[in-house]
Amino acid sequence: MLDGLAHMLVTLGDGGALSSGIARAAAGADLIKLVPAITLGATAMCGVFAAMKVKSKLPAWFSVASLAACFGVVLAVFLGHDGTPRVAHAFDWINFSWTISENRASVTHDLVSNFAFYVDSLTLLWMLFVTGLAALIALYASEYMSHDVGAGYCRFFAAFNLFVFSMSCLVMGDNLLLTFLGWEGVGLCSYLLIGYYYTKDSAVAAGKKAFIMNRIGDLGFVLGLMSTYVAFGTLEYDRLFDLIGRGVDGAGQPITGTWVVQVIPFLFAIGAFGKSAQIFFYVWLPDAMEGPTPVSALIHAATMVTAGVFLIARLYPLFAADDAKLALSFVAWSGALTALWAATIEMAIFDIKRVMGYSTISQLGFMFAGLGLLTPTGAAYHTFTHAFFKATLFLGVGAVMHGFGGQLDLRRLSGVAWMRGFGLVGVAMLIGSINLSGVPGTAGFFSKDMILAQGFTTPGTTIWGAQAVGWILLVTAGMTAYYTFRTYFRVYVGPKEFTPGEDAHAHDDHHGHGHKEDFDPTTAEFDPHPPGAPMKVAIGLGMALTLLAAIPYFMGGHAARGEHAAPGGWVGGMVAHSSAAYNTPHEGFSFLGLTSHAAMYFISAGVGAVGLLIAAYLHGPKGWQGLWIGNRTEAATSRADALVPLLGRVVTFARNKWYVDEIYDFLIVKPLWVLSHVLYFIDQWVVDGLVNLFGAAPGMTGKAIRPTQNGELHGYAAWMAGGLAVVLLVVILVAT
Amino acid sequence: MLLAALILIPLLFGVLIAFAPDGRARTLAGLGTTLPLLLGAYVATTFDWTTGERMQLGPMEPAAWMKPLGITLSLGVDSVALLLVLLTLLLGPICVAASATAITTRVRTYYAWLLVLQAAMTGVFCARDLIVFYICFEFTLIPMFVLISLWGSTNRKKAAIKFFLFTFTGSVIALAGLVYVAWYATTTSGGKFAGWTFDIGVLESAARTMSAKQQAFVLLALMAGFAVKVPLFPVHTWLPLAHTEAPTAGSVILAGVLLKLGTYALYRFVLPFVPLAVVEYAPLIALLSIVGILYGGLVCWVQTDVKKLVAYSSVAHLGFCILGMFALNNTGLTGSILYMINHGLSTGALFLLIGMVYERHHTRSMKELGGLAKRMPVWATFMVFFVMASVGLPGLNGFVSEFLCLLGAFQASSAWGSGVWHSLGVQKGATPGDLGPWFAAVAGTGMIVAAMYLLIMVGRVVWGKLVLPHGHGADNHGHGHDVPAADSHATESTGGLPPDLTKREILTLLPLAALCLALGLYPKPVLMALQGPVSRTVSMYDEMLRNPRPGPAVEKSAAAERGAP
Amino acid sequence: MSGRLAFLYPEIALFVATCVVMVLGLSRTLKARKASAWVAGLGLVAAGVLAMASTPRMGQASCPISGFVYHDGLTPAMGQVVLAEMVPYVKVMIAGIGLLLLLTMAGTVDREDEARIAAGQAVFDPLRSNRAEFYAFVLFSLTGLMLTASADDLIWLFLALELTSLPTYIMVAISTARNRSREAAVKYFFLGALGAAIFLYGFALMYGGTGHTNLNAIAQHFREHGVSTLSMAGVLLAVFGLCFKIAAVPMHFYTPDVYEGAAPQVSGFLAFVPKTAGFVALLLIVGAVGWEYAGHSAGVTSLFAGDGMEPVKHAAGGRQLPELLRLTLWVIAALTMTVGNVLALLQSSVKRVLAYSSIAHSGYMLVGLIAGPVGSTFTTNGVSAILFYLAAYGVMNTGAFAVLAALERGRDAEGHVGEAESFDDLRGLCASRPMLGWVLVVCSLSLLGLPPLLGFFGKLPLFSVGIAAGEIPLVIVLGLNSAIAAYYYLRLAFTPLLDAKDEGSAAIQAAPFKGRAVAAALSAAGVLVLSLAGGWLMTKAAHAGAYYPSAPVKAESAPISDEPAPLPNDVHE
Amino acid sequence: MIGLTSLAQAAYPEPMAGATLAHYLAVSAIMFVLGLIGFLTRRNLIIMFLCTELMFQAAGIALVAFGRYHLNFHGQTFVVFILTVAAAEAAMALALIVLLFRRKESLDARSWEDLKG
Repeated sequence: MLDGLAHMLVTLGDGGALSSGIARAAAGADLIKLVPAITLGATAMCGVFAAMKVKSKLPAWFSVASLAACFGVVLAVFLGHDGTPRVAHAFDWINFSWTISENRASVTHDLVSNFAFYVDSLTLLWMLFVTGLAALIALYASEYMSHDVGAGYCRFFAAFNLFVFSMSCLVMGDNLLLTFLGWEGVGLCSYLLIGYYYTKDSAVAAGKKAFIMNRIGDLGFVLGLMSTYVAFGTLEYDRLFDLIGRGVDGAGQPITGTWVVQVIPFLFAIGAFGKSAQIFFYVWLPDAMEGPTPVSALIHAATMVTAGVFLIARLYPLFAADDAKLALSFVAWSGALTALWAATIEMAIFDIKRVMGYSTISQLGFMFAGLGLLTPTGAAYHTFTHAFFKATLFLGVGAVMHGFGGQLDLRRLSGVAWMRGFGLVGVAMLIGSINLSGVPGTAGFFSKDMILAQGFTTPGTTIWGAQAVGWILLVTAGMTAYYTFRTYFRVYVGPKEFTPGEDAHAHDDHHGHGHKEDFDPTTAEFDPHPPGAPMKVAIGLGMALTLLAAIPYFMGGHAARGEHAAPGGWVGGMVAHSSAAYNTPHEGFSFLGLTSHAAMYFISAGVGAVGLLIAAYLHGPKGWQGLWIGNRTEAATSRADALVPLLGRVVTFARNKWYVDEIYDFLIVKPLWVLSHVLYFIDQWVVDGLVNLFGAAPGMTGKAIRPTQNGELHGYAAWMAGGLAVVLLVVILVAT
Repeated sequence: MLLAALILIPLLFGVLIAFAPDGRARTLAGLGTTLPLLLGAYVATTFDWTTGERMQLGPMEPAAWMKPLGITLSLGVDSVALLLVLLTLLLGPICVAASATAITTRVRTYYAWLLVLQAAMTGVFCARDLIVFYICFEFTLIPMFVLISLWGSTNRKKAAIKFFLFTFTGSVIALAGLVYVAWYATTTSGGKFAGWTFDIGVLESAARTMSAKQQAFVLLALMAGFAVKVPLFPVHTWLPLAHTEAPTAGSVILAGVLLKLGTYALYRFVLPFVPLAVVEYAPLIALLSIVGILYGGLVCWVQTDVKKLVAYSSVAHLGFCILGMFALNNTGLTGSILYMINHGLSTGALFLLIGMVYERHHTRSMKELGGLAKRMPVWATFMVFFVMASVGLPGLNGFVSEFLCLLGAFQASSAWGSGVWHSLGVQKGATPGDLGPWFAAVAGTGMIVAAMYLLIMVGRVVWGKLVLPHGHGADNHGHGHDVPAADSHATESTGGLPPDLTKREILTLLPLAALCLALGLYPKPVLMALQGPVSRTVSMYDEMLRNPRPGPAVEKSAAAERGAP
Repeated sequence: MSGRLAFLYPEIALFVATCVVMVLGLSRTLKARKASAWVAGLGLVAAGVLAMASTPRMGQASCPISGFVYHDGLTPAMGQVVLAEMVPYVKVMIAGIGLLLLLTMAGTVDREDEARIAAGQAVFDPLRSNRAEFYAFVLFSLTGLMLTASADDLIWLFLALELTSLPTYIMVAISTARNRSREAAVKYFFLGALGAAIFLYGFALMYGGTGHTNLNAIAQHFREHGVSTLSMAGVLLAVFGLCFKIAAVPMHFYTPDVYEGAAPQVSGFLAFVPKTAGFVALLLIVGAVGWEYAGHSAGVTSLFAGDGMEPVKHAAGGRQLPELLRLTLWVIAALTMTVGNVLALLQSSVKRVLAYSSIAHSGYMLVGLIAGPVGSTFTTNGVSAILFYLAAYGVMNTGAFAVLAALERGRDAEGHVGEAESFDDLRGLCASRPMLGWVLVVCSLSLLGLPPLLGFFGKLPLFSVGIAAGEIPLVIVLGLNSAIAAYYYLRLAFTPLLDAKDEGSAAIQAAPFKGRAVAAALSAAGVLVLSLAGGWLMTKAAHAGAYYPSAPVKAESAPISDEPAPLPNDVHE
Repeated sequence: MIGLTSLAQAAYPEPMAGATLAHYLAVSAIMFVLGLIGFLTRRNLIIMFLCTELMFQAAGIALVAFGRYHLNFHGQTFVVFILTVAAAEAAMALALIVLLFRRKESLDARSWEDLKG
């Protein structure tokens, strides 16, 4: 255990030197311990930089280098990985055992959860895109956050690195408790990073809201974790999967049909929904857009929110062990409903960053639906592709926001792609949009299609109402296409027009000069500030990766090693060798002689195209940029405005996010607030009152007795005689 | 004899300070607390942690102090007591350092009483004799009374008297219970123990033979005394008052150690002495602690005074500790003892931080303070760190103990397949007991409530726009004016201290932060050390919980008139 | 005959000292007059030594001082045997604490005269000088107290009690020149006389019921014939009368006014001497009745069992007092504790607080009386618990009163010397007079019963004896009362320590008499020493509490028979 | 010549025959109660003191009666001592009353009531 610790300390300092080691033959799973070590080291270094009040961009470069090193390590381990899960032990954490003598035999019970890392292909799949994207976004953030270099800068990158550390613990944890450490760690980092602009009350409130909503989800996770311990006697994945594989619990009783397989998956599902902002827990994600865009890009689009998907994928054997698959049906349905729900909201709101937020929720809905419909491969692949294109979209939006002084309202921006320096952003946004809306040929198309097709192939008997889920997803796919291109046509193409955002000059009140009142946005002398080189590089890379993400679909996984090519290509292969492996049902309905998957290619493409055309018609600018059917001439208005009176109240409802926040506030927050006031009143007057009453009782009896002490000799004698009389009376009573 | 030295050194220095000139008081106090800390470290090395349950380091043949009363001056520690002693010794120098600038009037009396308090607390944990324990337990009241009533803030007199009377009444009733046990032990055992004895080991084995009804009465008496000290739900109202009125160091010691006297006394006296009654009333006490968790949490939410908020949070946190303890299984008990240590570290640090702000701005009301991160970044970092520790963020110490307590309560239930115990392979994770998943689930919501009120406090005080109280020294009155961002460098009068933390203040916080992280990331040595004493207690309970209660017909009613064993 | 006299050597020594003191008091030279105090002290020391050396003991015991081994044990003819061991312990205690009290008495009455004589304005007039008389009163009262301890006969007991209290009436009357002590004396004397009449009538009925006045004979009679209703009435009346002495509830009314009226040193004297006399007398009478009756566990019905006149019989293995006596004492004890503590909360005058606290402490000691000697060890013997508590209370209380005596304010309107009256006078005492301040803190915390100090070790045996006797509710009342007491003792202890001196009030100076401060210091030292090394005193108390219920009434050669000595010319028909 | 003891046993001459122990006790009890009531009702200090003396004598009568009943002299020895003590008290009482009278020019007990509370 000590050597593990020493090993981690050795690697702390030389993040850079390691890259030379990649070429070395993969050193097996132990290498993976470097990732948490490097990220923790980077966090510490950023702390040191903050203490030394470093004023340069050093923390940024240091973070980018260390994250790149991590990506390198993960790559090295991946290359050397032969598919069998292995455990790399760092040091013991909560690990103690005790013996209890049960009728003459002494049984040793233990609670073992160490800092150890469970490396299987699912982990590597996740770590690849987590560390990859983290390095990319760190590069982007180095410039994006450049205007508050100094304490804020170090604090940002410290939290950034801590986030990657927690994410790595979450993904690579070898036991549920370490996963939970990562779970709450990412919650903390999202709290710190959302609340980065801590002088803005809305940011602080958003951070608090995120942490508390996550904590509610975490309660589900903890209860699930504890039930697993009670049922299986262990928290470690390998012992857990071995027991589930044999279909028995800790004490050897069969678990099929018992509460073990019915209740525990539900609890974990609730935990997953809390973290991945699903049906009831999503209200914190839109507010999380208060944080700086790199944060939204990394945490609230690509990595943290996928933690829920990862958890269910990791514990898939447990979910699948239940014959009636109740939990999976629940997951499927909640995913679908969330997707639909978020999609409806996105169509109405104007803030392009929040649109991206809701679209993340919607795409996560797809992924959960995929898991629910027994295609972990589809879900994993969609997570993989979604991470890239959503990150690219966010980076693009970030560049726009950065350039136009925080302006995010799509009614005030138009033709951004044609402005000087924003060309790359325009192209990136186009590629991101076609991926998001599932235009055929793009990675997004293939991954979404796997899930949609599965909706129609998984028999309704195993997953309750699989077809209905499929239809809901199909409709949502259409709406996704519409809202994606609604923003694209309104903002990036069309006549060049812009009005800078309100914090145009102040950028941030760190500079402490220039009150907001004396700047009026209408003065035209403001010129948009195009993204600098690091942002351009990051966006370019993101764009490239999005395009490349389609290739793994065709790579055929580990066919090279002789297994039959699992469906879903490379990702399928990865999933097949991990705990999330599941033989997804293949034969579905056949449509016009094509298998369900092939048929779905055409159907989803069609739906996507319809959505695109409607968006073009309603929001597209005049001429070729609006595919010749749009007629928008200026940023503020478009044909869609004409639809508003037709739909009437629905639009206002959607625009206000169906008042879900207000409902929560009214149903939960207000009553709790009143209850605590009542409790405080009770505490002060009733509980404390009683105590003071007991305290005052002697005083009161004293005041009652005091008059007997009035100083008169005869009074005293009377009392004495009275006492005497009582005694004599009693004696006489006894005598007769 | 090492333990006796640990107690006597602070006492001697305390007396020395009382006569030393004012100027040297602080240095002597520093010496008087760091010396025992070093000695404590040495004691920790010589202590044999593997057999933690055996009483060690006491004098070989305990000297009879008052033979006719049967009081022997026997000291001894098992690993539980030693850990708590180390916590006390650690907080000693920190408090002395923390009150360097805070205390300016009657400095000598302050440090003298502080050291006497230190000695008394160490005495409590080292005592192996009932009366020596009781003497030290009571003697902690006087110094605390003096600290609160002399250096408190507004209505300190009332708070001090309420603190003293509340605890004193409780402990007198507890004394009656303890003497009853001593009487029962000597008279009913046919004088097996040569006349009266108050030795804990002897009484422990004798007390168990009491009938269920006797044990119920003794439990009631002991709970009356010790539940007041731990603030268990209905008898907690003295804590917020005492905390808001106590000086910083007083609050740190009050939260850090004095509350642990109650929980330690529960562990040392209630669990071993009256097992039948504990088994019978464990669900009730667990219920009280859960009410404490939620009630304390929600009440924290509406507080405007930061110190009162943290005080109520201590009520909530120690609810977890008691829940874990009365789960009567190994995880729960280990978690609850670890909780005592962790709570001492994290809440003690929180009070230090609040004290530092109070020294600078002389206000504790959240209306008048805000956005301090801008002026005090170092302070803000520490604040967020310790808030996260007390919220129970994994990776920090709070989580380890909170999780173990919850898990202990969760698994301690016969609901996990009743009747499954008899087969050899008992459900791996479950243990017999009367709590269960619902207890843990409701207590779990306490984790959410904890996150809520602590983050709201941090949100107002640390983050947000900079708000400072109006004039300097005006105690929590009126509103704080919103310091325009421009003049944040204005030399606001901060009680002669630099806006952010001085080196001394950082030095007081660093050891606590380091310990929080270390215990969070690597609690294994402490956990293994606790296994000795914990499994000794738990094996007794496990034996009792495991055999089916007489009267199989109705489980609960049978428990009511459980016959004498 | 020499056997009986052995009991009286201490009293004789004290009496001789008293006479010498009175004679010295009349001498013209100041030095001789001053010497009277020293002679009084010497007398007390001699009495103490003699008590320890010469008092006959039940078993073979060697005198701790001379190592002289006593001849064969005590016989009923020589003295009371029920609680024989108590006698030497009580006398030594009286001598010890009497010395402390004597120290505080310096300059109580003759301050103005001596001042005027010293200033030459007046010539010494033997008729008017009362310094020696005051000491004489003190010594007479202490002699009476010692006589009460060695009483073995109702008559002896009555005389001793009267001898103890009569001088105290006078001491109260002349203690200060102000009207208040006159008023105190009125109340004390008249109510005292009423109390005396009551317990005398009780003695009469006891004699009526048993036919004997000798305590051993009465005990023997009760053992053989049980306690008839008449004797029970007598015992109850006696107990009621003695309640006046120990200031128990129905008879406590005089205490606050008398303690406030009299000078602090005299109040200190009143707080110890009559209380000890009362408790010793109670022990003797209740000891005669014995603790071997059917336990109250037999339910209250035994209270009204039988056809009234049928005497309450001893029960084999019984451990309680007769039910009626136990209940009366129970009610008195509970009421005394509660009333004492509850009224003390409201007082603003320090002396009245200490008065009520002395009432409360009597209540605590009554718990020991009710429980009685359940076992033989210190922790299970009520009698030894009382004896130890008396010693502890004596030391603590004398300390507190000595501090008050050592302080005084400037001369008030009529030129009389003002005393330290209210709590405001005590503010900041630890700062102005550190020694006196700390003595008050130590003594009041000890009176409170805070653990490390002596008071706690006094209360602990009361707790254990109460529990051993099964009086759990009474022990709970005892516990709650010591918690209520905590409030005013805290005020008493921490006003001098914590509160700052407010400039408004008149300056408090130390009284010119060094003896009072010495007494305060000695008692504080006593409290600290006893709380650290009280073990030996506890062992002594344990022995002193030895209870010999069925001591064999040996048929002695010259029995004090109960029929009259034959008259010389008695002719039997 | 009738021996003293025979007086104790033999029947009294006719007029005294009816007086048994109960009668004497009744007289003594009545005197005791009278003294008590007198003490409570009368305001004059001297009268109050006389009432206590009355109660002392009541005890004396009871003692003598019991002595006669138990045929031993303890009762009477007790009475002798009671008388001496009563005398001592009387002397002291009068001295005290003189002292009080000189202060307050009145013998009314109600004039001494300023110590209270």
